Formats: sequence, structure tokens, C-alpha cells
Amino acid sequence: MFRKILIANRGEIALRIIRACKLLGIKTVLVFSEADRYSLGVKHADEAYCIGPPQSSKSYLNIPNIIAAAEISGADAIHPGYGFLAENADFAEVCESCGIKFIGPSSRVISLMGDKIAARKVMYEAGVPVIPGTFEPVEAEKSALSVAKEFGFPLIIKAAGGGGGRGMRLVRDENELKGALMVAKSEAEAAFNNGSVYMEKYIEGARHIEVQVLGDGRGNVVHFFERDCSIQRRHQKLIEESPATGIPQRVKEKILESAVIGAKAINYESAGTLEFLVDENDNFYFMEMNTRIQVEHPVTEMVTGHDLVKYQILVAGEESLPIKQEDIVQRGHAIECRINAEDPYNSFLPSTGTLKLFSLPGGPGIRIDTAIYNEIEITSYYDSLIAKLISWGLNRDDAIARMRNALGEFLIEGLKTTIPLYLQIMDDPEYISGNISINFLEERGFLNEGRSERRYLS
Amino acid sequence: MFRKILIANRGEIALRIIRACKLLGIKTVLVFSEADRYSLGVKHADEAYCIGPPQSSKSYLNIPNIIAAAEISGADAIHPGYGFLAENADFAEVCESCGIKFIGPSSRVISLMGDKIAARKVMYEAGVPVIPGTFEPVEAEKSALSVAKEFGFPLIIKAAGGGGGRGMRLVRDENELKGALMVAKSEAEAAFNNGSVYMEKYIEGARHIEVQVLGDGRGNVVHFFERDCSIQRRHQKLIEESPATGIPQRVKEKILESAVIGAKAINYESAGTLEFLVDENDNFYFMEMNTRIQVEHPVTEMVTGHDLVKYQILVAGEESLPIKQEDIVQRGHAIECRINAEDPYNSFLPSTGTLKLFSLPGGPGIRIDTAIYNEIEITSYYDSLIAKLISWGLNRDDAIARMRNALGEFLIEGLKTTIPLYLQIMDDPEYISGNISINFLEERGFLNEGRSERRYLS
Amino acid sequence: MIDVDLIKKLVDIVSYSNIEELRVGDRDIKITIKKFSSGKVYRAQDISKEAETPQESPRSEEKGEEVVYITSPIVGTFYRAPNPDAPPFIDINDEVKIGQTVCIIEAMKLMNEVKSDYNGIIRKILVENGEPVEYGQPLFLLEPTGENA
Amino acid sequence: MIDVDLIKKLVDIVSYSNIEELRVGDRDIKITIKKFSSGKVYRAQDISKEAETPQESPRSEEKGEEVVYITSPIVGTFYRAPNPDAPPFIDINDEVKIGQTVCIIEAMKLMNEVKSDYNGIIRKILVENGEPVEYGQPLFLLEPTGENA
Repeated sequence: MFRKILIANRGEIALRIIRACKLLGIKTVLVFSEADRYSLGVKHADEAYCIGPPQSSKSYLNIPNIIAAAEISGADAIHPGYGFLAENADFAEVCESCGIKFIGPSSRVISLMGDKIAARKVMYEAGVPVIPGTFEPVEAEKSALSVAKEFGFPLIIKAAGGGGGRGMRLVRDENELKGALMVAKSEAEAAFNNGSVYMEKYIEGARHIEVQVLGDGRGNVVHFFERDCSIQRRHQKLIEESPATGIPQRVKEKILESAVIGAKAINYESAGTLEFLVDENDNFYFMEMNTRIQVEHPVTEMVTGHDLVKYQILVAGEESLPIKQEDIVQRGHAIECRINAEDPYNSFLPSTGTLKLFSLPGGPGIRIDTAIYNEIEITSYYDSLIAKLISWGLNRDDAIARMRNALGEFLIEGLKTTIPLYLQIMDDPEYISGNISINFLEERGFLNEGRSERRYLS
Repeated sequence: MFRKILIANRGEIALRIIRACKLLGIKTVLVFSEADRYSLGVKHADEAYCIGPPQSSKSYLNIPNIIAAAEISGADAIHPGYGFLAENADFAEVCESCGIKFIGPSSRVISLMGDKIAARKVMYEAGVPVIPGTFEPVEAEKSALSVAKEFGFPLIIKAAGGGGGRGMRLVRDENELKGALMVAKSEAEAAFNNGSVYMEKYIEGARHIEVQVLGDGRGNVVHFFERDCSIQRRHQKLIEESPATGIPQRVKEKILESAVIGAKAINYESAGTLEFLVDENDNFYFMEMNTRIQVEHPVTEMVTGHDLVKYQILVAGEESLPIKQEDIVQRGHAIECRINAEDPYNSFLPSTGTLKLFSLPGGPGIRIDTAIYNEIEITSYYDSLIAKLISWGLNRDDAIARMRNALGEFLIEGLKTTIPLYLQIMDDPEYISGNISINFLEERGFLNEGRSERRYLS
Repeated sequence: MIDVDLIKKLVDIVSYSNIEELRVGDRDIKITIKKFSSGKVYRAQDISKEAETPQESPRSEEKGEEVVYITSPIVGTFYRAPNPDAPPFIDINDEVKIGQTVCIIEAMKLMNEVKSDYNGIIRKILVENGEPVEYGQPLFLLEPTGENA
Repeated sequence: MIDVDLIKKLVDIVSYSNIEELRVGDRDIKITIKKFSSGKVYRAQDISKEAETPQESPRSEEKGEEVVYITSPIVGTFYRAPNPDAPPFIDINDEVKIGQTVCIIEAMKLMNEVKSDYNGIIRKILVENGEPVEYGQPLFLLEPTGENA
């Protein structure tokens, strides 16, 4: 097992990884930017090294300084968390070549799943249902038109190089096609340095269902059941839950089975997530795979009792699965709200400033993953997630009631947050009845007309 | 079901009850002393009324003002929490006579279990093993001597009127008997206004095992398994866990069965706890019953997933059990450390002052029940419990590792707390191996020689 | 001379800053700026709630005059008269003596007379008849007269 | 006279700083700056750790003289000489010019030369040969001489 792990991240996930390391008795090294010198992660890690100025490009994305910090501290593994370098195949390769274990899949698998077209193809060939669409980049309007004729409108143009809504365009009819193709390609080029795009049939009223898997890199894979992450704004997840509600058990089982088949097909190592869309007739389609621990992993941990970050480390260190499928059992229901420093009533504009924290929620069924503390400054350098609030109950109603109460228990000032929005959603009858889809926020009127609201598909 | 519940308590348990009420959609009224005007409970309750000055005798024990607050707010039930009026039969009776539901057992059962001699007798007659000893008050030295001859030394003299170590004396031989009897009687008279004492055989190296039960007052009782509360100082519990470790399964089952028999024998209503001593040969003996929710109830909630305070309210409101025995299942292991504002290295002297809170622990498997926040003043008016830290893991080792880490994550200043002691205990090999008894702290050298260390049996 | 513009500017400076305290001197300058001394914990919705609760202190300054409060010794319902048909015990501008009954507070079906601890003139009645009162809640504001032990 | 602009500037200074209190005097100047009497979060064991980290600011007052720091632009291992047998690039009391190599920092098996941004005289060497350094860590303390762009 590893002696010392370097954590190449910040905020709540850095703390989360420190906690998993302490559970395993492994020393921790945290790298930080000048903006994070007074962070909780720096306080709680065994060692910490400054790797650059506040800008991510010069610190959390600065591969030479991170590798050098691993060298001078004697770390034998690096945990990348999520975001930053977590799905950067080059970084994984540098780690491999420096003899430092990258806690995640191989650079080859990261590359493969990072190429969304290649990922579709691999999954399709393994027998996993994928969204009807192209298996090659769509270059010209002419080929786009022939694709459109094959699958029919509406269609989505997506970037091969990455997810998150960038380079993505909904096309409702032939007239929109040419313009959308051009814009998507140039957006993809700008965002991912890769102008390749592909086309998929647009699935109406779909739910976002994803499966948490863990593989040993030798073809053995277990799943930790599914999460419903349908409550999104511009492909940014806001609320996640497990188990998914309102999907027949036999369909869930098919999805879980497909996810395991898909992960086995690529000899997946580490924790990963296969994302699916489920349409109104309970047909499901593979969308993409995230080759990292995800923001929303706590809902799975609350329901199964298993520690996914611990297992990530164990798999990386021991190259075998620490758990059998039959020992992974669901109990109750968990919901996560991502508390973002954003104004939900003003186009989700990021809010910055010095946070005055008086009190955080607690008590039965409440988990908080956060790195905030009183008087910490929330800057615009990094993403706006300031806390993950997770509630658990023996059933979904209790989880919702506890979430509602816990949201009300947050006593913070100095920043706008998404808490008021979540309080409204927890009282929404459609949400309470489990009647949700990826269009939920829009359909239920929770999104104001912000000035840039329609820049991406929403 | 109730429309509005008045909470006659303060601190973390007031918040805990508010949370259960919100889960059930019941309005809350909190009564508070002038010292608690700025407490979190006052902030989170729907209504709050000041009932007196800081001294408990004039506020939290002020029955007329509490009943009046229930009247003016229109509360239809009162939850007493633990301590204060929770086991005061007169208060329960006043509530009953005013048509306000007391959330707990009837005043008759409170009286019965409050008389420790009567409780022993009832349990003995129901077939529950009790500690060998007297079933009548021991008045004179002469009768004490004949009891001593029957059961042998060492013996304990205990007060009939109450627990917690007051009026309790360990007697190792005949010479100590007379003096101990006199002191115990006068101490019992002072503490409980009741000089009756009784005698029990002293159980060497025992463990404190207690069983959480829930009854509907009509003879139906379920249990929520056991807790081990052996880590005590002067009969004050410091660390509790569930399940108990190192006790054979068949013995545990016998204890659980006895607890249910005992609770059924008195038609117990509400949540309650039957406390047992388990000796080194796994013989077990009923000690006493607590007719209230207990400080340590969260470890049971973490392991079973059930919300005991919610069930207390449901039973009080609906007079039927909300749960069947077969639906109560253990998962994993939970530990609670009571974070007290006391100096563990100076006779556990209470520490008062303004607390500066920077950060509390969080993450997977961590629950905190606390009413502290930054800049709150910790006074000497009330007990020294400032937070309950509960850790959970799939097994005891994980629960210990998470507890150790969470204790280290507490960033508070301005007060001495018992955290450093708990950090030492979590590293103690005997604790880790589960080799604990009620003499653990003394035997492992965790208690300094404080000036009044030996006032009570320890 | 007080320069209102100056004060307004100073208030603005403090309002739109992260500081909590600013002291300004003169006669060759003396400035103190303090950032977050501590601060009590209020959510926005609490502030109004809190503002409704009058200070409990029985003595308080108002407009430079000395005033005192008669506060409620118990929790219950406030009545100004012994029964619905009777006149109130006291009214505004009445003089009261130490020991004189000023109101009744009903609790647990009992009528508890509240007596004045002061000699003085009633200047304000702070609670409506029939309203609930909590412990320590100010009921009457008095202007003290003569001897007050 | 009170200078509002001055006050605003001072408020800004406090707002966008980590200090908690600033007192400004006059009559031959009296300045008090207080840094976190409360705000910062340190456990006892952190304080020593923190104390080891020198300030990152390249300019800082020390004993009234102006001094500057050469800080590490990368993370790695600090070497004073190009190889173990060679003499150090510079020593205490040596004069350095802008652009002159003052040390090497090894990272990922590469030797990276660090050059001075200042003209000046080396007054202190703040890191031992062969020690690890983090980004921004002060390596040398210089007394500037002549022109420093």
C-alpha cells in the first residue's frame, strides 16, 4: 500500500481525500495555490506545498510543479480528485513515467473515454445501448444532413473532446443545422482544442441516470447502484440522489448490468461513472463515462455505506477489488444539493467575498462535505461549489424533509448561494413526487431569464 | 398527530427535537432562559419564549412558566429531552392534568422506574436478571450486615431515589460498612430528597451494556439493539458505541430479550433504555431503566437508520408502534464521543468562556449534534456537553479511524475540552481491541489524580 | 461643527467596506479602523424578530430622561383589569406606588397580580390586553418619581 | 482637517488585507497594524508550521532598511552550485546583477537556473543546500543597490 499520497486538488474534495487517507493510515501531501494557503486542506494535510499563484493554469494545472512536489515530499501516488487534472491523460502518463501511481485509470483509458466518439463506439461494440447517432466525426454540412435524414430531428451536436455542455447544440430542424454545426465546431475547438463533433438523436424528457462502478483493471468490476442527476442547469448538476425514483426495477437492473459490461470491456481500473439517458418509455442509452471520482459520490456512500475514495486508493495500491458485489447493498435514500456561491435569481452569477459562517446543519442523516470556515474568502479563481449537503433517510420523503430542514439550518452571510433555490425545489410537488427530468428546472420555472441563459442547450 | 410541540430543554437536544418535529411537519415552540436567548435552538424553532433567568431552577425546571408557555403558544405536547424535567413524574402529571401530552411514559411509570428499588423488584418479578442485592431499603447497620453476609463483599450501597453516582458507595469490607451507609444515606437525602438506600453485590470488571427500547404503552415493545457505554468517569458516560463488541451473540440476544420482557412488564410507552452490567463471565444483570431519550441515542440511529426522536413523537401521538422488530437491522458500527467543556488533565474541571469556532468535522460517516457556533458563550449554568461527535463505519476499525480523524478536525479555541483525551483513547491498543470495562479509564491511566477524584465510586 | 456631508461619506465608506468599526479623531488626526470585531448571529429574517423583543433591562435611557420598566415575572396572558367588565388597574399618566397592582398575568388558570417595584408615572403600556407575555418582558414604562429604594 | 480620500484609501487597505486593526497617528507618525487577533484558524500544532513559512512578499521592511527577496519560481530541490564539486553561484555579501544566476532548482530531473530580478548585495541565504522549496518561497535576501527597474 502507499506510504504517502499527494493530493492535486483543493476545496472539499481535497479534504475528502485526506479523510480517506487517514482512514487507511496513509500520509498526505497537499499542493495549493497562493489563494489557498489558509485552506482547511492545508491545515489538515500532513504536508503542504505551494505550487503557484491563484490562477489554476499556473498552479492546479501546473504539472511540473505538482510532480516536483511529489518528488520532494516522497509521495508514491497522486490523487487528482475531480476537475483540474483528473481526466488529463497527459498528466496520468507523466505520473506513470515518473514512477508515481496515478490514482485513476490508465492514461490509455482516460484518452479513450475522453474521446466521446471513441467511447460511444467501444460501448456500442460491447453491447451497451448508445444514443442513436454517428460513430465518426461529422465534418461538413452535407454529411450532417444525411445523418439528420437517418435519425430525424431534433438532434444534438456534441463535441468529441469533452462534456459539460460546451460545444453542444440542439438542432430542431434543417434550417438550424448549418449554423449550429459551425458554432459547435468552433466552440469545441476553443474549449477542448479539438474541433471534432458528432451527432446524436435528442432524447425528449429524459432522465440522467448514472452508475457508479469500481474496477481492478483486470476485468473485474462491481457497481454501487445508480444515481439520478436529472436536476441540472446547462448540464451542470445541482441535485443528485440515489436510488433513482420512478424507474422500474427491471430497467434499473438492465442499466446496472450494461454499466458493468461497459466497464469490463475497457478493463476499467478505479472508480468511474457511466452516464445514461433514460427516456419516457424507460429506454436507456449510454451517454459518456467519467473516469474519476465524482462530485456526487456521497449519495452512493450514504446509501451503500461504502467509502468510494478509500476503495479507489485500495484498488490503486493493491490492484484487486476490496469488495464483492453481493456485499454492496442499498439502504434508504440520499440526496445531495450542491451549495454554490451563485445567485440563483440572477442568472446564477458567481458571488464572491468573505464568507461569515455562523453555523452549518447537523444531526441525524446529514452529511456535509465542505472546506469553508468563518471569514474564508471566496474568490473567482475556482469553481463556485462551496459545500455539498447530503441528506439521508430510510425513504425519499424523509431524505427530502431532512434536506429541507438542513438547508434552513445554514447560517452564512456575505455571499449569495443556491440555498434559496433548493429550498423551493424541496417544496415543489413535482420534485416531491419524483417526477423529474433534465428539463425539470426550466419546466418548473426555476430558471429566470438570465442574460446568457440560452447560450447552451438548457 | 400533534400540531405544535413545546420543547422544554436547551442545547443540542433542543435542536435534535426541532429536527424531528420538522421531519414530521410539526410546529415547534422552544422555551429558553435568559442565558440562551441567542442559542441556535431559539433561531431554528418556530416560536420561542423566555421562561426565566439563567439558573435552571428558575427556568428549565420552572414548571408553571413552562406550562404557561405551552398554553399561550397553543402547544399540544411537550418534549422534555433528557435531564431537567425529563424524568420528573410531577411534571408529567401536571402535563397530563392540563391536557398537554407529555412525550414520554406515564407519570406512574416514571415514578416506578425512578424508585430504583421498586424498579429492581418489578424487573425481578418479570424474570429479568437483576444484580444480587436487597429489594427493600436498608435502614440500619444491622440489616446491612446481614445483607453483606448473604451476598459477600465487595458491595455497593445505592440511592433508591436516583442514579448518576450520587448516594453511591463501594464497600470492600465490614469495617467500611457503617460509615458508608451513613454517608450514602445523607448524600441520597441531599441529592434526591430521599434517604432510602439499597445494597447490591459489586460486579468486578463489568461492562455497561444498555438496550434501547420503544413501547406503545399497550404492551407492544421493540428494541433497537444494544449500546456499550462502559467508558465512564464517575458514572458519567464519555464514549458510547453500538453494537457492543466482544460479547457473544447468544448473550447479546438474551440481554435484548430480557430488556423487551422488562419493558413489556410495565407496559412501557415511548423510548427508554434498560441498563445492564455484564460481568467477565458474560452474566448480565439489570441495573436501572432510564425513561427518556438518552444522550447517546445517535449511535443507535447511525447503526439502525431509524430516527428515535421521530418515533418517540409518533408513539406519543398515535399510540401505536411505527415499526416492526424485523425492520430494525444493524449495519456497521457507530461510536459517540461526548465533547465536554472540561479539562481532562485537571480533574475534568469545567471550562467556561467564549468559544471561537472555526471548523467542525464532516465528511463520510460523521454526524455532529451540537448547538455551538462561533462566539457563543459557554457558561457554568448548565452541563458541560458542548457537542456530540458520532462516527460510523462498516466495521469498528473504520469507525475508530474516522473518529480519530474527526476529533483532529475540530478547530475550536477559547475552551478546554475532552477532545485530547478522546484522541488518546482512540489510539489506545486496549480500546482498539475492544477490551473495555467500566474501569477502563482508571485502569489505563487516563484519569489524573484530581482533588475530588475519589469522592464517588470510580 | 458637525459636517453632515462628512458623516455621510464616512458612513458610506463603512457601509460598502469589509470593516466593522471606524473611529476618526481630529486635532492632528487620529483614525481607528476595525474589521469584524465578532458579530452576533442573525439571519436576515431574525433581525426583525429580534427587534421586536424589547430590552430586558429594567432601567434604560430614553431621550435623556430616566425611565424604568415593569417586567413580567412569569409567563402567561396579560390582562389590564381584574375582569372584563372592570376598569383597568392603571392607565397612561397614572401615578403608581411601590406595591400597587398594575396588571394580572394569567397562567395555568390562575390570576397572578403584578405589582409595581417603583414609584412613578406610567408613560407607556407596552403590551395589548390579552396578549401573551414571556418572562422578563417589559410591560409598562415608568417615569420614576420620588424615592425608589 | 479630516481627509476623506485618505480614509477611503486606508479603509481599502484594511478591507483587502489580512490585517484586523490599523491605527494611524500623527505628530511624527504612529502606526499600529494588528494581524488577526482572532480571525485566522490555527491549531496549536499549526502555529510552528506556519511560523516557518516566510512571507511571500518580495518587498518587506526589516530594521528600517529596504530589502528584497529572490523567491523560487518553481517547486523543487535547491542547489547553490551547478554540481557538488563546483563553488556556489553566490555567497553572502556578494553583489549580484539583474539576470545573474543565483542558484539551481532541480525538478523532474531537470536543473533550472534561477536568476536575480534585482541588482543588490546578498545579505542572507534562506534555504540550505539540497533542501526542498515550494513556489514563492524566499531563497535570498538582498539589499538593493543602484537601479532596480
